Amino acid sequence: MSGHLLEVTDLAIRFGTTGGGVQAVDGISFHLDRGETLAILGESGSGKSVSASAIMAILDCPPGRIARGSILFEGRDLLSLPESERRRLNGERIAMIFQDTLAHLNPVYSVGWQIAETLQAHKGLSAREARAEAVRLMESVGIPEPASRANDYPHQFSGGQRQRLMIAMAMALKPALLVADEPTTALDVTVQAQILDLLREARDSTAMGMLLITHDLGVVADIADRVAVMYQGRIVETGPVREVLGNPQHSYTQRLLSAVPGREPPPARPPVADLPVFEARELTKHFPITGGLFRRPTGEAVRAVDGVSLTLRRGETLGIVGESGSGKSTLARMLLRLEEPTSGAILFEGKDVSSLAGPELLSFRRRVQVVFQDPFASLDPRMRVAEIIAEPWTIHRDVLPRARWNARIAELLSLVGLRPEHAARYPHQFSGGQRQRIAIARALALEPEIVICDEAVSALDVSIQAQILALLDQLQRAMGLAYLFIAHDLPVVRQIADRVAVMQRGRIVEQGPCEEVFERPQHPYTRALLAASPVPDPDAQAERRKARRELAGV
Amino acid sequence: MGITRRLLAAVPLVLCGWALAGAAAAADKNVTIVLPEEPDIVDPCHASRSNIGRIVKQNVAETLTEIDPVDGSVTPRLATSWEQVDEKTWRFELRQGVRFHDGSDFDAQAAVGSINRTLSEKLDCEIRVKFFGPIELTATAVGPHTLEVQTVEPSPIMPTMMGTMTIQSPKAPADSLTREPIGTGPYVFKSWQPGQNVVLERFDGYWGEQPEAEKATYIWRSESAVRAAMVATGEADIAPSISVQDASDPETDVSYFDSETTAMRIDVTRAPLDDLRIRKAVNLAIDRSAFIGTILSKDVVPATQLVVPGINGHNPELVVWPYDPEQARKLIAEAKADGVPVEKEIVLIGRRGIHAGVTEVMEAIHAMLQDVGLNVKLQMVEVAEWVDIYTKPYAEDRPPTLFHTMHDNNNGDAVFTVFFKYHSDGAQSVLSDEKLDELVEKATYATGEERRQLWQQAFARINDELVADVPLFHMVGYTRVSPRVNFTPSISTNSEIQLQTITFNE
Amino acid sequence: MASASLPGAAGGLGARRWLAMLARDPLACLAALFLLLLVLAALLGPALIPESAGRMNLRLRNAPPFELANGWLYILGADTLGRSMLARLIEASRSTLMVASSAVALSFLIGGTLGVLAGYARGWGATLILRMADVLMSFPSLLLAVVVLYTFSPSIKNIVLVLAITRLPVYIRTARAEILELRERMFVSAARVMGAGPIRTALRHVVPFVLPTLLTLAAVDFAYVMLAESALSFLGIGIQPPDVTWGLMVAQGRGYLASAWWLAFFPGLFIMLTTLSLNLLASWLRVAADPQQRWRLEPGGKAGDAP
Amino acid sequence: MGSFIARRSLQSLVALAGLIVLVFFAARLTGSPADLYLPIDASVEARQAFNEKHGFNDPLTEQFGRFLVDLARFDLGHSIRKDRPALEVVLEAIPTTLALAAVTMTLAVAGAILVGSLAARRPGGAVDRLGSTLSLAAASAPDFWVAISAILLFAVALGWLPTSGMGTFWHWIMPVGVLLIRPFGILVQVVRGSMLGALSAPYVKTARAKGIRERTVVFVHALRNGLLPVITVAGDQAAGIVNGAVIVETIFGWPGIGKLMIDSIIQRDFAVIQASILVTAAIIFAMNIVIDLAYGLLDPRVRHA
Repeated sequence: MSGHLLEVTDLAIRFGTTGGGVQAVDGISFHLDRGETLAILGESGSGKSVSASAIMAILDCPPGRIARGSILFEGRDLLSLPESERRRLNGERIAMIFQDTLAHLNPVYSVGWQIAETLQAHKGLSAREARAEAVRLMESVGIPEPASRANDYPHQFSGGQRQRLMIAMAMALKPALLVADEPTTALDVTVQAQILDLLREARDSTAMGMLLITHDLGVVADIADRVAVMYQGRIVETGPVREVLGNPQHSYTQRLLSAVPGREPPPARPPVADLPVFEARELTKHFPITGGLFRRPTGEAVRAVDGVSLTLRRGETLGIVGESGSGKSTLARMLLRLEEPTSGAILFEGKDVSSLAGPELLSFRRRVQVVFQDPFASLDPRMRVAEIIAEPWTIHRDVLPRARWNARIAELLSLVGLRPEHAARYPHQFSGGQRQRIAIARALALEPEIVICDEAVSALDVSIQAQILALLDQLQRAMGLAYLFIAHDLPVVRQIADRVAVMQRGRIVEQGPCEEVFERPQHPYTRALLAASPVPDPDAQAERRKARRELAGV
Repeated sequence: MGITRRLLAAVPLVLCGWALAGAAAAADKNVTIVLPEEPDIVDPCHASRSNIGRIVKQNVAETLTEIDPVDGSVTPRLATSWEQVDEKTWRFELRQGVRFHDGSDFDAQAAVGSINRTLSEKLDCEIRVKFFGPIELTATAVGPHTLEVQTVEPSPIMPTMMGTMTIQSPKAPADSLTREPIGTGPYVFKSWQPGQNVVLERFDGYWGEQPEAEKATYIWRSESAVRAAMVATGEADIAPSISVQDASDPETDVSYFDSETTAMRIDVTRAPLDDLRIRKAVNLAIDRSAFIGTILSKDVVPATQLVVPGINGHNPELVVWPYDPEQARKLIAEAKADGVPVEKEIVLIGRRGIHAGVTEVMEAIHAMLQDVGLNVKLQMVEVAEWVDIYTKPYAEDRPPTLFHTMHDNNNGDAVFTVFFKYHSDGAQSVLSDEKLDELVEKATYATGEERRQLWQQAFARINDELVADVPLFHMVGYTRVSPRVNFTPSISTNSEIQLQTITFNE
Repeated sequence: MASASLPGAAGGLGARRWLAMLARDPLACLAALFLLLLVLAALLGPALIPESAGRMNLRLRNAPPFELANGWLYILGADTLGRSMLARLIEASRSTLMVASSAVALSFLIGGTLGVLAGYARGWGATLILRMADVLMSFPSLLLAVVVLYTFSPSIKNIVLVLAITRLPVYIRTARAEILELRERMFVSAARVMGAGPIRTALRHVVPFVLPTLLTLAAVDFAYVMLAESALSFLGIGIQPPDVTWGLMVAQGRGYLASAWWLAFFPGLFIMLTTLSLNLLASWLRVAADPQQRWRLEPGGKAGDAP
Repeated sequence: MGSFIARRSLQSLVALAGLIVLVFFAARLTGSPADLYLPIDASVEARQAFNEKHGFNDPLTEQFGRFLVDLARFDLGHSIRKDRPALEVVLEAIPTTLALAAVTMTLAVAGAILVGSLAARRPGGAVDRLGSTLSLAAASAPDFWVAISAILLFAVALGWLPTSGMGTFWHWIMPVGVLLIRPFGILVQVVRGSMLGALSAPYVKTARAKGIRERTVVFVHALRNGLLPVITVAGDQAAGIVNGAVIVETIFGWPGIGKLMIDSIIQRDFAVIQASILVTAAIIFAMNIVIDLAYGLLDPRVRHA
């Protein structure tokens, strides 16, 4: 058995059944050896996930269809094998882990059962043996109390634990090839680092080949040996990680690298006057746990936000960083008065927000706007862009006379980098970055003083992210906006914020000027966060990994 | 406990089907009768209800006298003879050597007890309410087998009335209805599984001739097509009251006059129906012959009055209204000229399901009346509403109404019809005609030929002079009888099915 | 990406695009055609059919179908009074469609509104509406029919009322369930941040999303209501003559199934074809309205749909 | 879980109370039972006496009070028509209907799952087209029409089955068959729809990537997820049968609750109307609670929420 573990040659995949289909993957070739990690790097829509599906024979067909090419695995062409044969390879010789673990684990079966199923299906183990093995696997991926937790269901685990379970399931039969489709996306940085460590260990202990699909340059730098950069269905550049990231040849790779936040030192920020506009004092939000016959509160509560005080000044950007569940979104919703605080006060220009009513509330609504994380969900899909942007004016009738609406819509669209003719279209006709621009245009329609950005760029590809950040910065300079910028991504915050507050379990653990917090973090949590955040440089990343281990060891 | 047992019984355990399907075809002497509806109760004191009478009357509980279905004459049953002692007193000689199913003797005492129970206020026995309502009656045993019946008012037709009075064992509960009736009839009430069936078995100690059928099973299906199908497939032997459409097999389907007569009551108190010419026009507008052999059976007979020819008092002189739309239009025009509000909307009320094809009949009548220029609105109502409109007290604000009814008198005498329908005190009467009232009162207490003539005069007055009705048809019923049994339905088949008349062909 | 300039995506071409999608599902296409013809017949039929065809003519009583001897009007035979079946069917189609569509419209409007309210209002208001739906759900429609017919007059209007009330709970529950989910959507929050009040948010951002679900439900319900109306007729508490519906025709014709099958067969067939058409169209609509399924009805896929 | 059942039972009781008030007064809007109990020739006095004796002349509120007092003693009144305790009459009819509903729904659900899943496996395929269209067509026919035609065909013309009645296995075929058609047709659509969704869910990809056999993927991984909407609709359909198998019961002569209800409504036998509605509603409410519990059983997310 000479040659590579996996060799893909001239693979092309089309979508659409009849007539004009779309070439999702357009003749890609790559190979992977045992014990090696190949990263396929690309942004959304580049065709990287589709390629992985083709290897696993789990492409949705129709509408997807493999037009040509071959996939040689251990010398055999997978595409010419019968369906049953490929099913036998799946799970036993080739395994796969996915991004959205909550959706990819069957919600109605216990995790122990799901791991054991693989063992039973391929090795014919008895239910009892398979379960014992499943528990052992769970232990090996670091799930505490595996014997009892094997009976739990996917939704009862955290995102990181679910990915561990996924890995346990994939590694059950020690496959020769592991396909990992964005395995750490949507995980917190600290968890991401742990998962990458786990994958590295698994690879090294079984000498399997790993095909890593990702959009994250930091992840590539951390774990991959070689990288293939995909763009619009083609591989535009391939080579060892150090070479490609250190000296990118293709213009797309270059663009990608330059878009990564935090590579350049943050631009100088304009000075901010000490004029507080928004103030939170000892803000607390508890969600009571109810129970019993009449759903009475049991006295216990989830403390989502627990005594947070902060101040936002005119023209300033305050960054709030924290991992999922730290309470940062609840905080945003309270500041927007979408949620009533349990205790504490929010002052807007010195007035208690919760006491606002009638015209005062309307005025507050006009001056404080929001950009949400998910540009797919925050725009009403049934409204045209013009209607979306004009909706604030139909509510606040005195802002702009109707006659000027069209002109102003065109202006706003140009301002956020879209074209005026886009006004007649619907949101689904735009890409994610474009939609976020529309959301920003809508937020700006009322000429607000404060914009709360709740993970406003988290769902976007890096190159788009960089554009939006630049746009926000430019608008702030032009219009004197104040931003409350909520994110889990530290480099992004560093790039845009004047001051930063770090949240953990509902509390602010550290707060201060950006420079100071990032360069001289005081709180151990801040330090852990910073250490876990990967950088797109394999050598620097190796250093950080070492530092992180030491930090954990202390 | 009962529930689980029935649940288990309901679950299909047996795969050896056909058992019941083919059962009736076996060469035994059992007979299965499929009726349109299940009885709610089986106490013979309610035997005048069709669904009860068809099971228990004369089979389980007999009456003192019987009405001959052919000529309406009174024949002996449990009484062997009778005589009128005076205007208000009748004496019945009872049959001797008769025993109830429970072994007790049938004698004058037992008859008195049973009569008193039926007439008791404690029970709402239909026989009392329907036939003896206003009559104050005392029954006494004047000898071991001699019964005397005394009334406050003269009672010329007491023997006829006794044809309705079922006699039950003295052991029947005095103040509640029985679910296990005990009589003297040729069949013993064996069992009643509500919803499923009633079973009667031959009574070995019967005083009369032993009937052929050993066991009778009654079941019920509300759809006529299903009843007919059950006889066709051998699942049942006799299916009374199937619709004319289902009576498709001349070999098995027998038609018979069932004493039902359809008519429309004209509300003579409301304009324009208070005008005689309009009432005549309504009668002339209807082409009765068009219905015969089309929507209705070819055997129905156009009626001239509410009772059939076999009933004492039927007037054979009356003639069927001719179909003369021209004359009808003329009469209406005359009335209009005299200021009668002929344009006023007349409501034509029919009752759903009163007989097969009633909707078509009503639609056709509606069309015929409109054809002569009357403004008629058809309204089909449900039984409770129909009864409400039919009986007193009437609503003050009622519109002029043509009210479709079906009347059943198989009790031998016109009194069971005329008083209720036409006397000013009758529960369903809209008339208050002094001359008619007088005739009715006189007839009620008259006897013999005089009685007959008085009733005939009354019918003449009602139909020719007052034109209070639109008589339609004497209806026929169809009974499907399996070839393995002989059974001849008669005018009384709507109220009783005498099992002893059934014979077998093999 | 290129998706912003996809042809046929602009709103103005919507109708043509829907028609094209319809054309790609031959069954749904037939269904739509049948319904269109039906509505036309119901609207224009009375003008085209001579009055005599609807009149009683005992000479032609129970004339069998598919014989042209009596003229084309009697192609489907004649009923027990010798009226043309074709004319009767067309006359009945008016009231049948009227009864079904008004009952559905009524339960749709009232049930939908109550459901939206129950989804929005928290506390006892919502509970009250939901418990009311429970009560209605277990209240037998037969009793309701008898109550209404007895207390009021047995008119088409009241039958509509009965049928509408029985179907209310379905709409209440469906609408509420949808609202509960929609209420948490991001663009609803966004509207609140803009200062939109609850009514505006509901009308502008929530109701448009509930509508398609409710409309699909209504299409299926239309069938249900027709069948329910015919069941009421079977039991004798439905539409009363001289009004006529298909359901009533089947109920009346059932006595003749052995002797004159066409009396019950044709109205039954029409009920069946209408419900079938509506169901086919509804299931087509479910696919056509779902962006994830829509490609099945389109020539070629869309770039945006690729994972 | 215990508190869940308790809370749902409490809500059901509230709804039952509302229902009973509604039924009590609605029934009395439909006229007097005297008109129907007594013969048509009964005099006005006889009617009066009857109403007096059975308390129908008392003010409605007084009648209602009496009813409540009796209800508190679990006495659902006396059937005037049948001269028996109303509850006894109802409990006698319930098993027939429940057995009919149970058999019908079991077959309908099982059949629909099979046909619907196969249809969803290949949307637009032969099974899909034929299965969905035929089931829909069958479900669109008025059931009494189907029932009578079936009797004429299978019992009279072919002689394969008994016309009606209960007893043997063969007696069940036509009633169950007729009753089954509509739930089956509807459920096939629901199963198909929800299985389409389930089969395109990410966890099905995972299962395939694990190398699980396709049959297991469909009937183990996807089905259990796709079953939630199915049991909701199946529950509604079952409730429909418990409440309204009138037509099948009437035509085939099965003494069930539907027939009892319609008869008592037409005869204005108030006590039986009330008792039958109360008992069926209680059964339906209980069934709804069981369905909610079944959700939890099928889907642990519901269990823990």
